[in-house]
Amino acid sequence: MGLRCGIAVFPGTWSERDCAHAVELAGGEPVMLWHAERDLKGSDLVILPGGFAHGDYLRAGAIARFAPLMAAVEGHAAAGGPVLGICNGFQILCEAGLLPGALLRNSCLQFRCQSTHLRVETDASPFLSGLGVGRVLEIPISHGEGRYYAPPEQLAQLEAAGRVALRYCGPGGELGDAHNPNGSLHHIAGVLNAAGNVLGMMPHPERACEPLLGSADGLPLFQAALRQLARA
Amino acid sequence: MSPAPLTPTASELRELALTEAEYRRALDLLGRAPNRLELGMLGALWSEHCSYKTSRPLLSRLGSTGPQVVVGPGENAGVVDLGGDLLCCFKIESHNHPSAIEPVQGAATGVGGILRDVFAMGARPVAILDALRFGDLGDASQRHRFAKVVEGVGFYGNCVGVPTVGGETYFDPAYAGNCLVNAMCVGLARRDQLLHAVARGVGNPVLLVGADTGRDGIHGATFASVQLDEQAEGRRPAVQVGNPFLEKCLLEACLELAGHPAVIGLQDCGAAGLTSSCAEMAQRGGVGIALDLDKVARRESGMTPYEVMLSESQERMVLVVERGRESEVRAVFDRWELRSDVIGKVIADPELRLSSAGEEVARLPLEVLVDGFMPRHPPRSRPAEVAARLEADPLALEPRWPLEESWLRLLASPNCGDTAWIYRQYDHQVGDDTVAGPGGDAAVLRLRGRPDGLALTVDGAHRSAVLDPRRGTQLAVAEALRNLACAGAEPLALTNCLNFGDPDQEEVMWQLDEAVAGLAEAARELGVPVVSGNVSLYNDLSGAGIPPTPVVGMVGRVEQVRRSPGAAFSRSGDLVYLLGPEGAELGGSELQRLAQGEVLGPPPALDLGLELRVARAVAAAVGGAIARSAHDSSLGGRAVTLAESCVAGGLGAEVELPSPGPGSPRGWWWGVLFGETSGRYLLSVDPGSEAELVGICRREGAPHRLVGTVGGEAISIRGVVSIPLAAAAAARAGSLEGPMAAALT
Amino acid sequence: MTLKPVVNDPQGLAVTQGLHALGYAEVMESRVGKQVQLRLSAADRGQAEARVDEMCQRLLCNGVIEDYRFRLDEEDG
Amino acid sequence: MTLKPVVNDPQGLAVTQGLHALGYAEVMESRVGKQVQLRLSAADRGQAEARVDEMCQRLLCNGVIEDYRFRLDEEDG
Ligand SMILES: Nc1ncnc2c1ncn2[C@@H]1O[C@H](COP(=O)(O)OP(=O)(O)O)[C@@H](O)[C@H]1O
Ligand SMILES: [Mg+2]
Repeated sequence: MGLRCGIAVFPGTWSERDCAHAVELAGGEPVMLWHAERDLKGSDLVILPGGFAHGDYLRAGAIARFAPLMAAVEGHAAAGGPVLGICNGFQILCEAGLLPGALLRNSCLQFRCQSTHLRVETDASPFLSGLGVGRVLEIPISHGEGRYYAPPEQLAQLEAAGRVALRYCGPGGELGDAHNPNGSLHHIAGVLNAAGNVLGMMPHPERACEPLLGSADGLPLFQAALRQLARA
Repeated sequence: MSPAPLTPTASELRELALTEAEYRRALDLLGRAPNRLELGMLGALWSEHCSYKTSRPLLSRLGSTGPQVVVGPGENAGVVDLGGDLLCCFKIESHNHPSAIEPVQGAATGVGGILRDVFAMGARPVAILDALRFGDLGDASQRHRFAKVVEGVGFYGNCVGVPTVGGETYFDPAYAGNCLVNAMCVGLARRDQLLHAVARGVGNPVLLVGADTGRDGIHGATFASVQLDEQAEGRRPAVQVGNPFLEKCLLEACLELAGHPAVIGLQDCGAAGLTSSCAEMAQRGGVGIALDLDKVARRESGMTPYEVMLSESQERMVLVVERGRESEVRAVFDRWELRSDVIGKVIADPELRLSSAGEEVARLPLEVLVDGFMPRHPPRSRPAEVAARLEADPLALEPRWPLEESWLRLLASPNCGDTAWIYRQYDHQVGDDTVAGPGGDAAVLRLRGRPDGLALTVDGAHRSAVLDPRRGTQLAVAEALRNLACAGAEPLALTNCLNFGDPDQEEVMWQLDEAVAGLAEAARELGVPVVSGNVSLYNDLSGAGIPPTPVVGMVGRVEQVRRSPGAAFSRSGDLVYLLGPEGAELGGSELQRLAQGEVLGPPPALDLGLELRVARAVAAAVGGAIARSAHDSSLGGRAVTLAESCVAGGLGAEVELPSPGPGSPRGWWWGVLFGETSGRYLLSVDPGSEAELVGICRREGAPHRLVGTVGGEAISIRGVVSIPLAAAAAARAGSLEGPMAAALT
Repeated sequence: MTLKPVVNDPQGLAVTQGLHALGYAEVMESRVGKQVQLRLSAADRGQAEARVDEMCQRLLCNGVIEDYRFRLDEEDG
Repeated sequence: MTLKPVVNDPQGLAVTQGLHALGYAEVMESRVGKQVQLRLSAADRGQAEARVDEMCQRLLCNGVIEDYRFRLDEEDG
């Protein structure tokens, strides 16, 4: 039996099944975690998937972060357990203070679902280890509020500490506004917590796990984390 | 019974959409005068919207049977068998009027409604498609409306987490006063999860779940002057604001209950709200329903029974549950933080019985309420003006633009160009099954754990329908078939949305009659049963009606799902084949409309037998991975099809087409390049696979001809005209982006 | 800009539920609207008022579902 | 609730552009924020103030990007 990957389900979450499929492809065992419970059901790794938890009505993730499950997720993260927040999951992690910054309305003021290229900026995270710094991944986005923002000092600290995990880029890894789909500061697509075990990213790696669907570049993120857990 | 019966005035009847004759019929059938509430309910259920009193007599002509059909028209959605215990459930619906009043919410609630139709059957929605019509994009208000409708469709689907995988969009000044917003939803269910909208078992409780009931959508069909005080109009919202989050929870809860032994029937609350949902469920089960209106949770205080029964508040469902097991069912809704209330029960007498404050406030036999409406047979006649249009001969005219300019103009027209501006605002991937999303001919979804998949498309053909509604409707069916063929799919069944003007105009009624005849004929000839649909009449808000606009949604099956280049040429040196009929014509084509400003000439030729043979050949060539690319020719004709395959693949091509014979008309080359004769495709093949392709075409009896080769930086018709690949790409890329960059948000 | 009182307000519903979940049982209703701050120059108050009112009607406010109110504050210069 | 002045506000920009396009050249800047109306019961004004302030900090407003202000109006009953 594979390692247990808990997948949080809030009312309004919609990529839990996609994440479960990705976890299976990576050799893990998906376990659904209900927002109203505090139990991680023995999860080795926790995924906060995409969707519109509680409708994202006030601010994306604002209400979800108070879910009983989030207390358990915080505990898991504090103990060094890997946590991956995808899209809405990233927004929730920011609202919960597990990751710095906030995600604002896309600068184009439209929802965007499209393929993007991401440059791996560090390998100091279970989800990125072995991927290779500088590697370019093709992974789609699907969000209306993904413009990463952090106050200037905090942003500088994040950069200095190497906690920017992924940046939007062109197919060759080049940076530029033309490749930034939402106006994120410093082209940031994903960030890490200080210890590197919590990764939040707006793009959807779970949608890029099979060549049949256009890209398999998201699968290595799941595989890397499972590999590291298996070694530990 | 109170309140007392009344004698309505003519204007009061008009507000209820009832005629004097219908009122007399109500008196007759009931043997008494109905009270206000009863009359309001009759007005709503006897309205065109609910009863199809004008279109139903026509729709019986449609063939809806086949070995694959599990549920045909008459339920919330049609259902076909995919084999191996899996069913596919789908339907299309219009939300034209609401979208004209408030485009974001109108479009959003249109998507919400069609999703409910599908999950009411116990099927998980897996795809949405939308068919849109607006006026010219040169007009700022049309740009605004278009932008807002797209935002609304995206908002609802994105939030609920159902991918919008396809659609079609067309701009024509004829829709300036009446935009069209049709949404189609496709769902999947295991056979044992299929639910029906039926009430059974006397004594079983009736539940209302989801949103609270507000004063939404109680418009014309009310006694504003009689029943409500003067501020009443201001208390009623003209627009319903949808709550996709609530819908998502409702969807999950209902699907958890699909197949649950305690659930007897499930129905969404659509037009005419509780009145139609309860009446139809009871009617299907041969029982009645008694409701205690005080049990209905309300969004506002002071609502009358009338308002409760006719409210069209979104995101509500009605359930009939086995007595004694309410708590099991309600526990599921509780878990999803959804309100559920027992509001009534099933009774033996086939009637709808309503009470409030301990008193009976209405009692109507279902045979009166549901079946008592008066079928209408308004007169129809073919307008003389049509004959004059048909007589025009666009091919004989001096062409307005040179070939090269015509070609580039078509590519730059928002009707032919790149639609990414639309679909990048739609999540078209959620669910992780989208193998081919929007932008190609048909969308393809895989079916988890199986080698096969679904191909989906939605198509309309109003230009030709203006000239000949029968042919136009058939052309829409043919185009849908071609799109499926390009994905390598065999059709399973179709759904349709008939968008027309005011049927009390003889011309419109004639159009409707002809369109249904054409649909029936095409569906029969092509062997594709019609399993669901919707009719939207009175699309004449601005006084001018729309062109007849039949829209066809088709679902097909792909035997072996694989990633394919689709329409895109993928390798230099591949051979380009043209399949289908030859010939030159321009009538009813996009170029003809652009050049002359109105649609004229004979509509594009269509031979249904040939159409089917060529489609089979294409499906076989694509399905067998013999064709490297396949793209059907529709809007803009062969030249646009060729340019699209080139631009999509980033490769040029050179093709040769037969030269005109002596005595060919002036516009002959225009007709060859831009004519929209049905049944044509461009395929590319590896030279090594040529023999196989030819073999398939011979076997299926499909006309085919090698016309050229992929490669180079130009798209050229040898010896006739050539455009640079880059120019074609730029024209196409800017067709929507250009005008929409100027849209106010 | 606020949604008209009769119009369904899913955002407001979510806020109410969210506050209840956090223990603020005293909240009976909430409605979520938009706020636009404009900086503009005008000859006088009356003109400013007329212009802003027009802007609200033409662009800022969706009259089908929203009501609006505005307030003018003066700035130097 | 308004976005902090240092935070980019593309929505405000779009409003400014939209107004300019309609001929309102006098508009120099606009910023778009949110407005929440709550109906709640409280023993007195002071208590209401304290509770609402807490709601803003805990849920309604995200301090990283937003500032807030509120006003209390009394109702009967
Ligand atoms: N053009 C049509 N072709 C086939 N069936 C139709 C057509 N129009 C309506 N129907 C069928 O009539 C029934 C009532 O349609 P409608 O009122 O649109 O459904 P709903 O109540 O779910 O909104 C449905 O079962 C629908 O499939
Ligand atoms: Mg096509």
